[in-house]
Amino acid sequence: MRKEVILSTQALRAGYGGKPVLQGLEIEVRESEIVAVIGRNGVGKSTLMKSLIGLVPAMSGSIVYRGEAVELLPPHKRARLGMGYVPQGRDVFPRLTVAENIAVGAAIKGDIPEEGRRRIVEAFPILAERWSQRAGTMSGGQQQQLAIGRVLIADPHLILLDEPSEGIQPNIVQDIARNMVELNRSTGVTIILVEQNLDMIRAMAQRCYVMDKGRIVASLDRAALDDQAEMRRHLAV
Amino acid sequence: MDIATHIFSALYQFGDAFAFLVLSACGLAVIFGMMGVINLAHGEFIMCGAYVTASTAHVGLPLPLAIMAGAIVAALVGALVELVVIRHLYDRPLDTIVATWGLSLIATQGTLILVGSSMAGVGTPFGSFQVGEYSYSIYRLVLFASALGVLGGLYMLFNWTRFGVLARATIQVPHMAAALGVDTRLIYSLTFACGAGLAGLAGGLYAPTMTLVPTMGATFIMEAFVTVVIGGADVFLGTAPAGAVLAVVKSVMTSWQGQLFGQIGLLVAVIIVVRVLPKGISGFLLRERT
Amino acid sequence: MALLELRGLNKHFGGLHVTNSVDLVLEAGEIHCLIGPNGAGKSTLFRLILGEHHPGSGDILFAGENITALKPFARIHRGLSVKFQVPGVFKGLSVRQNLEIALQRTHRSVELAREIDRLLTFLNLEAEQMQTAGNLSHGQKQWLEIGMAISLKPQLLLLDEPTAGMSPEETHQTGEMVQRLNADGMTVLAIEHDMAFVRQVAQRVTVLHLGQVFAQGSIDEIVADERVAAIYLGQAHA
Amino acid sequence: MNGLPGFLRLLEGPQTVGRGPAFWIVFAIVFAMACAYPLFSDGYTVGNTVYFFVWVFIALSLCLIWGYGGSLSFGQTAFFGIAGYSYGILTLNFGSAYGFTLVALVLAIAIAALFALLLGYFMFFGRIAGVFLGIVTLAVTLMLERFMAQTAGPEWRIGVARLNGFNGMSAMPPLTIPWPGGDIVLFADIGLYYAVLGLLLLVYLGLRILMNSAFGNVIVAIRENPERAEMLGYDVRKYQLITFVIGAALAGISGVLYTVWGQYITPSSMGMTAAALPLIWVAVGGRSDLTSTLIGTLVVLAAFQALTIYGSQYALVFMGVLLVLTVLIAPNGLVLGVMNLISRLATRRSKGDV
Amino acid sequence: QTPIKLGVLEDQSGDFAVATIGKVHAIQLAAEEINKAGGIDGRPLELITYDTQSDNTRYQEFMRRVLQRDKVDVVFAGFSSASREAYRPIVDQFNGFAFYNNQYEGGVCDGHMIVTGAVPEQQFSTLIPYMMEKYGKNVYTLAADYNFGQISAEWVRNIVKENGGKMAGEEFIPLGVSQFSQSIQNIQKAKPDFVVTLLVGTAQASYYEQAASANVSLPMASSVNVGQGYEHKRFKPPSLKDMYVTTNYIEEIDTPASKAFYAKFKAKFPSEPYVNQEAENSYLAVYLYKQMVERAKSTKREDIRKVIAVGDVCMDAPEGKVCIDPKSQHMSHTIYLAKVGADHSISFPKVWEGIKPYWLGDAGCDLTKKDPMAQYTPSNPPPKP
Ligand SMILES: Nc1ncnc2c1ncn2[C@@H]1O[C@H](COP(=O)(O)OP(=O)(O)OP(=O)(O)O)[C@@H](O)[C@H]1O
Ligand SMILES: Nc1ncnc2c1ncn2[C@@H]1O[C@H](COP(=O)(O)OP(=O)(O)OP(=O)(O)O)[C@@H](O)[C@H]1O
Ligand SMILES: NC(N)=O
Ligand SMILES: [Mg+2]
Ligand SMILES: [Mg+2]
Repeated sequence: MRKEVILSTQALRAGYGGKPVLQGLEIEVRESEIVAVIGRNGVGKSTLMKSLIGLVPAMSGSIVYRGEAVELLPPHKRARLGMGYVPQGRDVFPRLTVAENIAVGAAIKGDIPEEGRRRIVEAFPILAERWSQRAGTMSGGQQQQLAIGRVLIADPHLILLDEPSEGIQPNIVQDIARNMVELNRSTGVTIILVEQNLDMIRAMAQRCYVMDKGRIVASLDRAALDDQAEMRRHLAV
Repeated sequence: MDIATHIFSALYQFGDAFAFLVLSACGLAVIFGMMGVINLAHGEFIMCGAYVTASTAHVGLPLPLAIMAGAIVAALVGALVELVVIRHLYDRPLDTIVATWGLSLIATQGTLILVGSSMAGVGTPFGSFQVGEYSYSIYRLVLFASALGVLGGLYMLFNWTRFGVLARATIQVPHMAAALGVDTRLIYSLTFACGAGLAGLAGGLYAPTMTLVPTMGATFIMEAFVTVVIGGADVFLGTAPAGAVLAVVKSVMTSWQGQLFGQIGLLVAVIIVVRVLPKGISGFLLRERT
Repeated sequence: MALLELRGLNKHFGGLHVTNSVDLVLEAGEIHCLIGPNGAGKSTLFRLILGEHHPGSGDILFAGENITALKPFARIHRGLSVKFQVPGVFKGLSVRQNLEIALQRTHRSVELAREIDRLLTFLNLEAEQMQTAGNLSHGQKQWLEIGMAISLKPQLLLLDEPTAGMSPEETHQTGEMVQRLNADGMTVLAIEHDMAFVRQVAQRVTVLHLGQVFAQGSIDEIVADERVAAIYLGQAHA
Repeated sequence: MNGLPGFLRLLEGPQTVGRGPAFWIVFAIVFAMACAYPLFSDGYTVGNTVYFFVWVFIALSLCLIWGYGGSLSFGQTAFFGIAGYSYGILTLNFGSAYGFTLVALVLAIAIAALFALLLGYFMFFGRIAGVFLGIVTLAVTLMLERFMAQTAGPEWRIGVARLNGFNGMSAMPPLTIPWPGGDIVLFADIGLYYAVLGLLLLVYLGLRILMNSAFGNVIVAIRENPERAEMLGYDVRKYQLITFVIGAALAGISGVLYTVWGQYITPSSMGMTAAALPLIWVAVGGRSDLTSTLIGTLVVLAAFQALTIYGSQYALVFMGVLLVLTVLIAPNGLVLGVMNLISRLATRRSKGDV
Repeated sequence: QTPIKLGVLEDQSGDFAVATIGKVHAIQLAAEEINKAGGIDGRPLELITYDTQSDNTRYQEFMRRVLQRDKVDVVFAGFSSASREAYRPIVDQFNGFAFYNNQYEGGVCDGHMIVTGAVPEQQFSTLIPYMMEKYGKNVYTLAADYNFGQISAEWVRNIVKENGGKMAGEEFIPLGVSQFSQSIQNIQKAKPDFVVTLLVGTAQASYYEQAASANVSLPMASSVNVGQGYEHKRFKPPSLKDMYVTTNYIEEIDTPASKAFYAKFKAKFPSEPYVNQEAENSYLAVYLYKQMVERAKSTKREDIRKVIAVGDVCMDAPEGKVCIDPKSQHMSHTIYLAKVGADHSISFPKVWEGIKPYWLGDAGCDLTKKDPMAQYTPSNPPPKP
């Protein structure tokens, strides 16, 4: 049974200062999928993620999320529709404590739900340990864990993960991958994952888009993901 | 003269200076500390509050309500200013210096043209009381109490409420706050309106005790800036101790050598504190806390 | 001969003991990798070496000289250079200008332009040379930052997660670059979480844990160490 | 490559807008016009133009410190005032014979620079930066104003020069150039005009060269990321301090010229309004470019004066509206915005032609 | 007929506007009357007005403009002493002719200037002895901390001493200060018989309200307040109760000439909040100028000064008869002692007629002989010849 399409883009063009980075990009993601996006540095992967959440406005084309065109909505409205975004480079609120960072993540829910809190600190024990440390003074990897936890607290329907493994110690990368897959199984959350870490992609993704120069140039299935040589070839382009 | 009279008079002067510093600074501190905007029209929001208070009092509104009216109108004007001007400048906070300077010119001279060169005062309520051989204005105690109230309220608002956390998040990394579902525009509006409203409240509270002229805001400006500098970036931690330190300096210096020394004492305090604690008192406190 | 020697370095933040009597000796000419869990104190150790933080106690010796009290810029003059974990490029300036600023202290204007061109090619940023550095993609910023660090031709190059955000291919290229620099006589100390990179370049590995040196040895020894697997590597590498 | 062309090449560079023959042709024409213009104008207009020119130096100083260096300084007016008062004190005491006014000019600027050295050492070596630097310098400036304003009493005198409190010092001699056939006195008309114009040209070109040199690179690098700059081996605080001192000297030039122009200096030249105005000029023109700052300052001064003359009581309202609109419409500054537009149009044109 | 050009540089905005907008209106009123009646010697009077925005720099800009560009015959300029000192060198340099129509601390000995405002010997040598006699010899001075306040305070100090009193205290308040709790306490501590308030600017006027609310009910004496900033109209009674002011004019003066002037003024400017001392000084100055030009048959300063030197330039102003003193080019005035009642009504317990601005002349300033273009003070008098 094919699940419903949860997110799709049509001829999406988006970029900075009038210059499009995404050049008519098209993707389609179905309910409960974990889809990876790969590509060399600077091809526009992060730009894609930003335009999906609304931080980079679409110049033309459309983004349809759960049957609704959202390309004109501001980011906070998209978040309220159930999109969650973990940016590349963490972007934690440096002068807020860990607890407050998570509270902002829970903004659309009101208070931090106890159940969610438990789930997060189970996945990332360091967060509980540093519950009232200011986020800006945490180590790089700790901040990355916070950034992920901060999004999970809102029980998003769709998670946009931009290089979540960056700067995280290997065993926690494995944990994160395992946690996300488990979350996907138990709640059916959909995940779009931009990654360079092939182990992580293999551990998580069900299929994969390859990007180059603002376009999707290939779409790989699960089998191709397991083919080391094929993957390396795509990333080297 | 007995010692109790001395102590009371010192405390009274301290409280009086503290109230003026804190009430002058709060609105500025919220807007500067929270939004990174240097609001050179701060004095004009104070003037707005004072004018609204005086004119509503003239038409018969009881003074406490008139003061509230002053604060509310200033907040509304603040929200409008945010919508029309400030909103477009968040990514370049230093330009707000120019914009708010422009607004201050418009407000001062616009008021002069529309309302005239001065406005009749409303008179200070409550009368006076006597301690030892000195008599004091009761209303000044009200000002002191208001300053404490405002500080407490602010601290609770920004540290204990959801709005406070969201506001601080928005100011630090706006795009990320938006991506997490925070309506950042609303937050900005509310924060700016809050700062403007506090300025209006200061104006309203001081309206009965002061000359009401379009340029009256200028007399609050220096105290406001000095308090904010000494307080440092975290306004909720900083403003109260800054107000206290400066009030001690100001009241001691003034009673010792007169007003000029009171003023110079403030400025010297700035230099010293900034030299010793470059991040202000709140920076110092926060460093100790981690 | 030891190029860098850390003796009993201690650093606290409030009650948190971030480095705890760290002793570390770096031989001239080696590529040394520093690994360890998030928050182990690796980046902090770099900041101590560079003088951005001051140790509560302990000494830092570079080429035999005690540099513990030197200002950061003076340490750079002695022959240190760094690529930070979070790229600190000059965001408002063009890529080219970024490199110019890095190079101009040590190069005459005549060679300057040629040297910049060489670096741009090397970093694969020729097409972006007039771009504002703040507008680069994350990976491109990493490259630029690395370029600025190596352009100083330091005796000791400190790299804090140089390959974060790079594809395996690029990570490999970075590894080759490090090896080439090393072959030219540069000593390298790199923090990395990417084991492929560590395996590629490291001649010696130190594991930092809870602010202390936890293990030291060749990459094979480290990977074989079960204690390291438990705290850091996990099953995949064990 | 030999020395001089290499040096002149620095007149252009990434740090300054305006490049290529087109720019320099326009520049030469404008300068020629500026030279010829007093011949076709009356004494008032010339004197008034000198008055505008006088302020350009302090604007350029702020452009240097704030626009290029990234340190917001409300303190330029303090250096302005110090230099102005120093000139007054020196010349009132030692007169204007034997070209002493020129010596006093240099000394006054040096005194301002020295003060900046002290203050700057204090601030930069205390690691004060950004907006806080702005507020600290503002505090220092206001303190100087308050102090000078209360020196009304007869006990406040240096030599024969009374400081004279809020009313200010006056009656200091104008600049005088010793000349065989009798000294040339530069009153605020043609004489002073050419002197100031020449100085302006020198300072403008000098700053262009400075900003496009290695030094300028470091200054903007520090603005962008001081930590990175330090890690490239630059002693950040030293560079900041040098910039601050150069800026103070420039502000000092304005201060002396202002004093010379009106034979008057007052504490309110260090007040809140006086401290904010240079910021306004620089921001309106475009703070990150020398040429924009120069043009912007002249434009804003002329516009404000015209408004005051013709706008009667509405002048301040218009000024306010103008400032707000400028900031909203031209984010990089009015002049810089226009110049960028022109250069964009020009490149598009030339591309279209081929 | 070519018009006679009169430049007007007054603050129509900024901190001093409260007290000075009326000056501009008074000049307009006088000019209109004169023009209706045929002008000066048949020539119409043309006003060239600039708003100096309470900013000394603007005075410099515009003084040059009126003298060089507009080539006015005479300028009426300035409220604060600081603004006067800002423009005076320019007037001197361009050999201009300026009227300073404002009460001030005295001492300007400058042939390019005519001063129509009152000076300390007129305001203090009347006021202080009266107060000492009525209330006692222990005096406290609260003065604005600049030349005006300092020099005025010096006058008060000298006069108190001459009359056998003593200073209970003296405090100088920086301009712009608006909070007075500590000063109020200092005054209570010093227990003076009355307080001399020489407070300038709108911020400092807050003193009265604050003192009243702390129940300081000491009598007050002033040369500036009420007469300039009409504080008794702006503040709620009884904060200015028992304030005594010596002034040469305020709108409450109950003489036919004053009432006629006030009526004319209100007819032309119905919304004028108050017709103050400086408005009257400005008004009479226009007529005075007319008289001098007509007598000199010239608008040249040298010719007019010859007329002044004769020593009989006098006129009937709204306040009464005024004359120019040839030595100092200052005015003699009728000085009214205004007393503010509990309900802020004004009464006039005493009037002194024809008080001369004698000090400068006695001290050695004689503009008919020598023009030093300087300002002197009691502690810095003219050099003895
Ligand atoms: N704020 C910006 N303004 C202008 N151009 C930008 C901006 N951010 C990115 N770019 C440009 O857009 C292109 C795509 O950038 P993007 O960050 O999407 O790349 P990416 O695929 O995520 O790369 P990486 O793997 O390095 O993170 C790059 O060429 C970059 O220079
Ligand atoms: N200024 C500070 N104040 C308080 N704690 C700090 C500060 N800086 C760092 N820390 C703490 O010190 C510890 C070490 O941080 P450091 O950045 O050195 O870790 P790291 O080993 O580089 O980790 P990562 O691999 O995640 O980058 C962390 O727990 C961090 O939270
Ligand atoms: N002349 C005055 N009041 O300054
Ligand atoms: Mg990216
Ligand atoms: Mg790290």
